[in-house]
Amino acid sequence: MTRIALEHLHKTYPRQAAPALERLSLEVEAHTLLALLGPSGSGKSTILKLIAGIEDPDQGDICFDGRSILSIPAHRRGAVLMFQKAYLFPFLSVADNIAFGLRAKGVNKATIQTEVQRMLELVGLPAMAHRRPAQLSGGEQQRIALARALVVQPQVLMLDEPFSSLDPAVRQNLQEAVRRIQRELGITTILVTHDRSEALAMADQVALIERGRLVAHAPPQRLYERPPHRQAARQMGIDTFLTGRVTGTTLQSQFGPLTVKEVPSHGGEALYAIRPEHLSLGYEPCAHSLAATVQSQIYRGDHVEVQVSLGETVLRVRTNAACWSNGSGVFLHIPPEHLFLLEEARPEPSRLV
Amino acid sequence: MTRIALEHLHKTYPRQAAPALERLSLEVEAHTLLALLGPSGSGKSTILKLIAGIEDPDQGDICFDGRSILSIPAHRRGAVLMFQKAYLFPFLSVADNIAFGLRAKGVNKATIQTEVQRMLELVGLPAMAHRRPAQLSGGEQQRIALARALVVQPQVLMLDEPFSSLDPAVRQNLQEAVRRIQRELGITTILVTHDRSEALAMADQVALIERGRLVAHAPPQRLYERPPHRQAARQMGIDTFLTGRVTGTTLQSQFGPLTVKEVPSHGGEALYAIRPEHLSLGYEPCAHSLAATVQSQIYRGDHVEVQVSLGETVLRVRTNAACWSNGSGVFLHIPPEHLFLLEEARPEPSRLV
Amino acid sequence: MARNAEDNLASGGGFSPWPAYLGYALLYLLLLGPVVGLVLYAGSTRWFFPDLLPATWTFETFWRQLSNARTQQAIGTSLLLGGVVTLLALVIALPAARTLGLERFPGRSLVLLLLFLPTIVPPLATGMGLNIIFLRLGLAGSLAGVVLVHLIPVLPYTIFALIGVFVRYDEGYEQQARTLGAGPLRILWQVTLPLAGPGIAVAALFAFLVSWSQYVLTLLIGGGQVITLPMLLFAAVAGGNPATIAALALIFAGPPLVAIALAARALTERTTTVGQQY
Amino acid sequence: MARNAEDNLASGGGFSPWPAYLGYALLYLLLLGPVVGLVLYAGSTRWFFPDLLPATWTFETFWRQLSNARTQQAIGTSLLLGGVVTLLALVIALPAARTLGLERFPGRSLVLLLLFLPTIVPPLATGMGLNIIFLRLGLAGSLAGVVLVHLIPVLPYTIFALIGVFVRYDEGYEQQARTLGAGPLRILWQVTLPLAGPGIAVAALFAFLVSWSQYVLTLLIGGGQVITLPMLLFAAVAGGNPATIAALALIFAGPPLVAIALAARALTERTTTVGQQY
Repeated sequence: MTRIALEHLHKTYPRQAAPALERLSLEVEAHTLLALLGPSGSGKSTILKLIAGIEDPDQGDICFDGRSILSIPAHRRGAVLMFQKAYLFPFLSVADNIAFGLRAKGVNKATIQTEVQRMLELVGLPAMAHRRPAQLSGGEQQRIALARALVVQPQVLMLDEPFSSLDPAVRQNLQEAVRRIQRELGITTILVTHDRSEALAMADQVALIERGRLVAHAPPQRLYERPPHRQAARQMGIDTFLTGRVTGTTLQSQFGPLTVKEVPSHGGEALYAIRPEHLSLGYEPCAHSLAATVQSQIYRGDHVEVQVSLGETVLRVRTNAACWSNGSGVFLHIPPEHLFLLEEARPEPSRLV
Repeated sequence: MTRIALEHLHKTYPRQAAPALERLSLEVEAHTLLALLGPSGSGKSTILKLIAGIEDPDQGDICFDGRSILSIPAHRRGAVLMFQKAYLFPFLSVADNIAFGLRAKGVNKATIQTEVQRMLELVGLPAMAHRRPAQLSGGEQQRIALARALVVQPQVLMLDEPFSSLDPAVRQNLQEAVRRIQRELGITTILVTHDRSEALAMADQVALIERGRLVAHAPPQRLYERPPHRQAARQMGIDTFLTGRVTGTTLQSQFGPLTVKEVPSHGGEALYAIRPEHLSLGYEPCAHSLAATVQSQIYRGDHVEVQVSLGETVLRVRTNAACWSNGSGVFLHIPPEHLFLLEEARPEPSRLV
Repeated sequence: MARNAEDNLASGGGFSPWPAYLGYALLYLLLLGPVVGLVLYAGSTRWFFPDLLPATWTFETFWRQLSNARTQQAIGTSLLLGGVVTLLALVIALPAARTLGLERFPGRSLVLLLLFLPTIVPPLATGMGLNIIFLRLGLAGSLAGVVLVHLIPVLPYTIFALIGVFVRYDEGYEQQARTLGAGPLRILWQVTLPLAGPGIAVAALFAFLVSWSQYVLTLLIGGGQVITLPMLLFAAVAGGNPATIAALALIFAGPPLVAIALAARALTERTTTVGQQY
Repeated sequence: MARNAEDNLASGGGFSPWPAYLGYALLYLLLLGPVVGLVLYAGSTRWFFPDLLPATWTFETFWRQLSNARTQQAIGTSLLLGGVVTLLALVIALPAARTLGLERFPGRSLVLLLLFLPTIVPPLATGMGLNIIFLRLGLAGSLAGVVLVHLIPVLPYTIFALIGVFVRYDEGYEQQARTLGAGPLRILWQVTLPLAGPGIAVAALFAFLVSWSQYVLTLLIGGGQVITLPMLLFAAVAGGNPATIAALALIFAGPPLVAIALAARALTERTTTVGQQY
């Protein structure tokens, strides 16, 4: 349907020192789902508000299929925003809530009725038409809000943490429903979330946002397996970084010499990272191991997270069993094939003049 | 410090049909951390309110170290409850907030000052004494609330989902802080949560609560690896259940014959379960496999969740790679050594007369 | 037992509501007792001490008053006045209350308090001054002039009642309606007004009640040309016939009771939980 | 450009606040204009048409009024009356408002509306009836009687202001204080009252203002024994000396202004965000 392009968007809220968005450019391909992932306050929601027209950017442009939409008022953009709160109108029945957008468009009554019923079936609540919003559970309310958003056949669907207030089981259920419906209808969709697993599970593309800037933008699997730089790696749950000069295939890391497979193309300091599930612990040293001390162990069901210290640094290792005693000396195995190179920390983009 | 015993607690709120708690009995050993895990509305918070004295039970008794506390007013029980909301008094400074409980006890000024500073250091915010609560972040507010609860040296500490409104990174950080401090001080602690991974990571014992009743009570690892019955297994993330008669080591399951290792002691229907990470998929059949169809795949970073259908039933399988095409026929391998026996669904406890 | 008393205290944060209820009940008795007396008086033809109730009953005085052309005209004027004042007050108060309720700006509390200044300047002083100005503007003695002067005591209470709604108002509903394709007018009629419904009902009730029982300002600005029910009542009080006073008081109490009933209905039939503080 | 206009409309949910501000400013002008006139009048010894301001100035009339023993006594009575009524109103209103604000029970809206019944029963009717009762109780002509009768118009507004606080009040703070070891009285003084502070300030302001400007009920129940400032003012108006009227009006306006300033300070110095709707 619609390809979205954000061009150098800049936005500072009144009475705020730091800009909410800083010259942010980003594209969303038609029919795909983009997840905006980042900590709270990073500017993710501002992006949605600018696209929806609830806020106006200070600078920059927003284009749908190459045409700027900034001069179109919010209610004619065909960009529907669904919030964390369902915002069902409490004085309307479920059916009238869903019909709200169609009535605004002036669709005739018969069409409205069939469309509303079709949407109720799509979101799996066919018998709820005459209920009041207050009679629904949180998950049902979000489903009705989704139906209300979809029934107007929006060009662009935006979801602002729509699942974060729900119980884990309900949340997963609704994530799957949204993903299925989005694929079926092919609506270009942007999902804002601070939950990494939600972003990975639902998105075709993930954009990492930090302090109003785009940090990385890639398909979920690529981003998770090969985050391009330290910031992205941290957001993907990595906290083991190794730096040093590489001679041949030996990295002179801060903890000692280690064998690597990937070799940097240039000389100088290189930055490596490794995922916690690729580290392992043993009582015997091996070819690629460092001496460490077990600090604590956290049982997490399908794995045990062991925190080990190397000098001052504490690292997390994901293991299968909690068979280590706290304070004991162990060897941390760092398999060379899982150590991957990161770009050097990018220079900060210069502030907007 | 204090051993807690809940004895046949029964509580129905006014204007509510269903009881919030139904003859619930539970013990918490001194110095340990018990997690109450269950969906929202299951009665977890009611248990804390009864212990704290904010609500009174309709029937039953609560004992600290064998002595009933029901006749002691809330503010003299030495049982401090920390809520999801920090409830820092907005008109007091951080130091005065922490000192609140000590002032109520009539502790002298000099002691208060040193104790407050010690607590600020314990929760890792030594320089915040003169701030106002509104100037703190959500995570900092929860830390101060924790300091305020700990400074009175409570017999019992109760935490009612204190992390659920925080960002994932802050949440993990605070979970670790609470666990460390609880172990250091040895305070008997009850943690209410609806997050399985939080309960497993933090607790010495986990109690599953559903609809006001105790469903299971065991150490985290035992509960996760060998949930005793279907309800508990579901709460531990299992959705693959197999039922049928066992002849020799062959289970005549609803999907076909399967080999099992554990054999029920009695004849009749047996109920088996298997964790999603113990199932696997292949294009070729093997000794312990069933024909299935791939429905969808969800990328979750460290694993891929594949949904496969066997007839009408949809099962989740945890695999390492998303190399299956939707709709294709595959074989679901069910290793006999991971199929474990569940107790038959327990008969419902009879309603209170 | 000691503990239960302590508990009850604490669950009310240190208050027990019963003394308050008793106090209020007493006040009501003091207040309504005389009114009941008046009603009985209005309906009695013979009522001698020490009978508890009048010996014979009649509604004659009441019906005579009600069929009196002068009374009917005063009722009409009072109703028209109350209706117009209520409508105007809502139109002025809604945007002001919205701004004061939703936005936090420096000096906001001061603005809120200054809203109440009109209620404290003695109406006689105001009224006299206004009378001169209104005479020049040709508003004195006209219904329009009386409407304007009624707005002075009415507006503060109207705005105050509506601020209560907008302080808890969530603009998200309007933003949601906008992205669903609703234009500004549709949002006003189909989102904002329904959401603010209960608060508007209370504000309208206030406006009507304050205007309905206004006497001094009506007299000063109306200059004897605009005759409302309270003026007839005052005249009757000066006349001193208790049966007439009672009959007029009864008529006077009717429309406020209807207004209260209507507002109560508007409050209870709404299933909205948004901005519902009343 | 059309779009910007539309946007402004929509961001205000269809309202633009400016007409309201203009309307309010006009009202203020109408209201304060005469007051300013009176002040000028009070201070002038010679003021002839067409001079814009008086030719010579004096505060003699004002000082004379203020040093008058009768005026001083009236000021004292009015202040005492206002203070006692305010205190009593708060003590009665706090528990009632807490219950009405925190709890949802059937018929709650009706109770809220009935609270306002006292404001609509014509004060003359009430006053006369009360007068008879109070005479029997020995309260007529006493300050105690006047205090009681002032509570009738004062309480509804006080309760209403406080309900606004308790509707948004979170009992969790009190529960938290309890589990931290605070007893009921400590909770009342160190949690509930500080949290409700801004609302209490506004409610106290209302109570004082309504009591301060009460005339009819004071006259009826006080029976000429309790002389308040509004009564002197009415007498002066009847007397017709503009300079005296103006001087008394100025004195009359002083304490309310101080009360407003105090309330504004109480509102702005609090850093609490709980239950803060004013």
